[in-house]
Amino acid sequence: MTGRHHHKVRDSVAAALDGLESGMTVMVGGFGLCGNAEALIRGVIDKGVKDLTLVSNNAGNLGKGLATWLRADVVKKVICSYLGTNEDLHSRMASGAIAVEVTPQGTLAERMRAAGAGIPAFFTPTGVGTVVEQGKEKRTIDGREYLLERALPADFALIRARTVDTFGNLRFYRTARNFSPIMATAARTTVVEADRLVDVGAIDPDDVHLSGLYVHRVVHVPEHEDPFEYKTSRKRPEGK
Amino acid sequence: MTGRHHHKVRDSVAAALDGLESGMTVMVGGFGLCGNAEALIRGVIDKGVKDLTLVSNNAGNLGKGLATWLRADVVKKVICSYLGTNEDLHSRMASGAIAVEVTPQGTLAERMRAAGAGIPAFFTPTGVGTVVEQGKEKRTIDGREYLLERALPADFALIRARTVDTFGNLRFYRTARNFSPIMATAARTTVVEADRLVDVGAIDPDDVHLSGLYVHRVVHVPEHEDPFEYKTSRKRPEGK
Amino acid sequence: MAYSKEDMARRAAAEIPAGAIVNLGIGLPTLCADYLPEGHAFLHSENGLLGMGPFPFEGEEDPQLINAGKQTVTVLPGGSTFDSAQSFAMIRGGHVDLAILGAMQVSARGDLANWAVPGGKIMGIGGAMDLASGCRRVIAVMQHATKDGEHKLVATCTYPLTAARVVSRVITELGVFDPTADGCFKVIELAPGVDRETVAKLTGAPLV
Amino acid sequence: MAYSKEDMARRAAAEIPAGAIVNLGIGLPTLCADYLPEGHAFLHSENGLLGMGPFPFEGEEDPQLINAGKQTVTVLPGGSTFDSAQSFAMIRGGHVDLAILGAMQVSARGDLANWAVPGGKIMGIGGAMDLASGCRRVIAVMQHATKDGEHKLVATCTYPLTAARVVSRVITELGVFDPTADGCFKVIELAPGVDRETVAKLTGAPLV
Repeated sequence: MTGRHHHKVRDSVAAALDGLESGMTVMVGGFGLCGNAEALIRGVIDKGVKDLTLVSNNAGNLGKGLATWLRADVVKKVICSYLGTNEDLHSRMASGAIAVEVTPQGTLAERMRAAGAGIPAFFTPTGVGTVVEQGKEKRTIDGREYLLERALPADFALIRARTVDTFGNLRFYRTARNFSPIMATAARTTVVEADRLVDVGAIDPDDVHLSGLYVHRVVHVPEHEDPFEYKTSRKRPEGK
Repeated sequence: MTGRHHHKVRDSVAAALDGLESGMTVMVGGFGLCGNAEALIRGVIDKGVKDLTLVSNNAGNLGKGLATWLRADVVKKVICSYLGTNEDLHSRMASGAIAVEVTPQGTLAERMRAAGAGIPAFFTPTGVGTVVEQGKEKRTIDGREYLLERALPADFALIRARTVDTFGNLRFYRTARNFSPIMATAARTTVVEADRLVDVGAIDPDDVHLSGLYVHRVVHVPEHEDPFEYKTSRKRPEGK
Repeated sequence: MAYSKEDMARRAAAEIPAGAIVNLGIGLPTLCADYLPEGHAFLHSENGLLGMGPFPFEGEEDPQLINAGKQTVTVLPGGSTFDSAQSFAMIRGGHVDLAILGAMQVSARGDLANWAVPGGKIMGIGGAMDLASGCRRVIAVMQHATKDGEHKLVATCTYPLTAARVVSRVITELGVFDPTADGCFKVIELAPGVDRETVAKLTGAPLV
Repeated sequence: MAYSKEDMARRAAAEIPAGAIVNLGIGLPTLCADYLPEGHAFLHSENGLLGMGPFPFEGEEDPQLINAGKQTVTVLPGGSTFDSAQSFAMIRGGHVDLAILGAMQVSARGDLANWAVPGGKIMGIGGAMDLASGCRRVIAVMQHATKDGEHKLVATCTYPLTAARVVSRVITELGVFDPTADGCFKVIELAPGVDRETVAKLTGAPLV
């Protein structure tokens, strides 16, 4: 019997990260550098924990975001979908300093959603006939082949949201949403870094993106760097 | 190769129901009488189809909503979670006129979500040790028993939403949302009865409850009966 | 003297810790809400609502804002609405701390039967099985025996099961009893004026 | 004369029917968007966006509004945002009509290899396998052969597969070719000034 939904707002990042320990599995929201919980990411380094299993789509890039965890030697294993130009991860993967498990992005997302929804395993066509099927049960259902994929839970989820009320109801902004809501459902303890903190009642019930039921701690962080990963643009036509 | 997302707004219920034929599987949104697509429900009766397999949490009540389908002899089978006081369904189930498959409500919802998400089957603890496990694969995963449940797709989904843009982006109102969004994902053709029809751009991208990607036809129906199923209230205290 | 329905609801409400997410079943469990201090806990309704408030004032009923029993309700500040898949993901994923449910039979090992009577009209399963197997803790609130004196707290359920070994506490008009792994009901408390012998007679499994 | 990159993108864009939901892979496929009439189709980006618009005007870039290649983009009226599970449910559930993807190898039976080079640095899978196995139709846009003349349209892929038997059409600088069930590439059209013999030499499976 627990009552974890009382007084969620913490007055510091350190307080919000209480109980996050070496060796834990930690999910961190964001797609590359987009939608990162920047203060919580820094806070984990400041805490000095080690040997985390990090679940993140990209584990940072350009030395920023979660790449700072790689440099600070916080991580022993990464579960991700894409390394791309993340040289900090490439070099540590090559040297064996960090184990990397690469998963299709949709399977990564669905495994989190399954963990949050009480589904221990589900069938998916993604990865059939590829290296992804190694070690997995394969089954033909209605004439198509599928792999059995397992739920992926975590000890902590560290995410960021645009507007957060004191119960932890969340609203995200544009594509900064990405994995954050499903990570929140998959973790035993979900910590939210709030761009804006509002009173309960400020968000209409129909406007909540993710219910505070999935949120355990909130810390208000009004300022963010929000670095560009690839800043692309076009010239404004004359007269527009 | 299909391009089904062009010109979705239909000018009549009949046009919106084009292609809905006898013998099809049809999902209809609503929780009891709450959130019913009233005009589409009437439209199916007017169309004169027969032998539908109806997927609905309750299949109507008090002679209203989908109970009108039962009375009009439109349905040969119902997949639902709860009959309750729906005497129209009880009597036809008892006489054998309609086959009834009763499913746990969460399993019903998850089977729709799975159909929409390309998951042919998933494991769930709900129903283990009960009549629900009959005929289903049972498996122990990490020390707990689970049943394998199958996706539940449909030919048509008939749902209602509060605010709909011409691309079919949907916003629902309060608990009128219920099964409607997931039914939309599970059906080959999704028809939406819109309380309010607005231009694209009127709904902010972050305020869309269900993307128009899942919607194929929209019909504007501004007036609804919205009957109460159980109207409960309390007296207002003096001076409030 | 036994507990009244109101006493039972109050006693069940006392099981709800501050800051808990709670689902109250249809019927007597719904009354628990009347005994919760404001802001103490957060009520989940499986048709797609968290932060459910009391019945609306007369004249303010909204047919599109209902609970799982299809009664008109309200939503409190901080509430949220969601679809049925999300609602049951909350339940099945273990995010609802406590379910307080009605019961027809509970076994001494915690099996719950609350959805069908053998040979009776099938009302359906609704959310009963999901709540019973998904919520972190399940409390049953029920009459201790039938009007004819038949046991409802039993050694083995004879009614169709809702879920096996899920009930951690039973609250009846005679007191509070915990199913145990060794098949006895542990007496936690007796209602005022109720003696152990009376309870033993009306219970289909040993008391400890 | 062979197709230029722009020609290839224009040719691929011509495969997009009005009212289609389309996902454009990173690189050359992204250019297709430049050849679509306004409102013709709806671009899906797997990081959680439908209704993706062109790059923003200079000075209006928003680091929190990006595509799957992490480039800053815009959202058109009628667009919507959603989380990654929802985004891949769209893909895996068959709701995306068409994926136009880059490729390293495509076999004559439609196998796709586009995520890893044997012995090369592992860049990751990203959304490639989901798109290839989930979208209703998959078109590959690629160079016909390597700079050294090695085949990329092959009888059997030697690179790690992304998905088996999913590519229905290949667009290269030499023309348009359809994989077939019997293991040949069907010539749909040849780029201006390209003859069949040239293509045959540069293709690792029979042409029909």
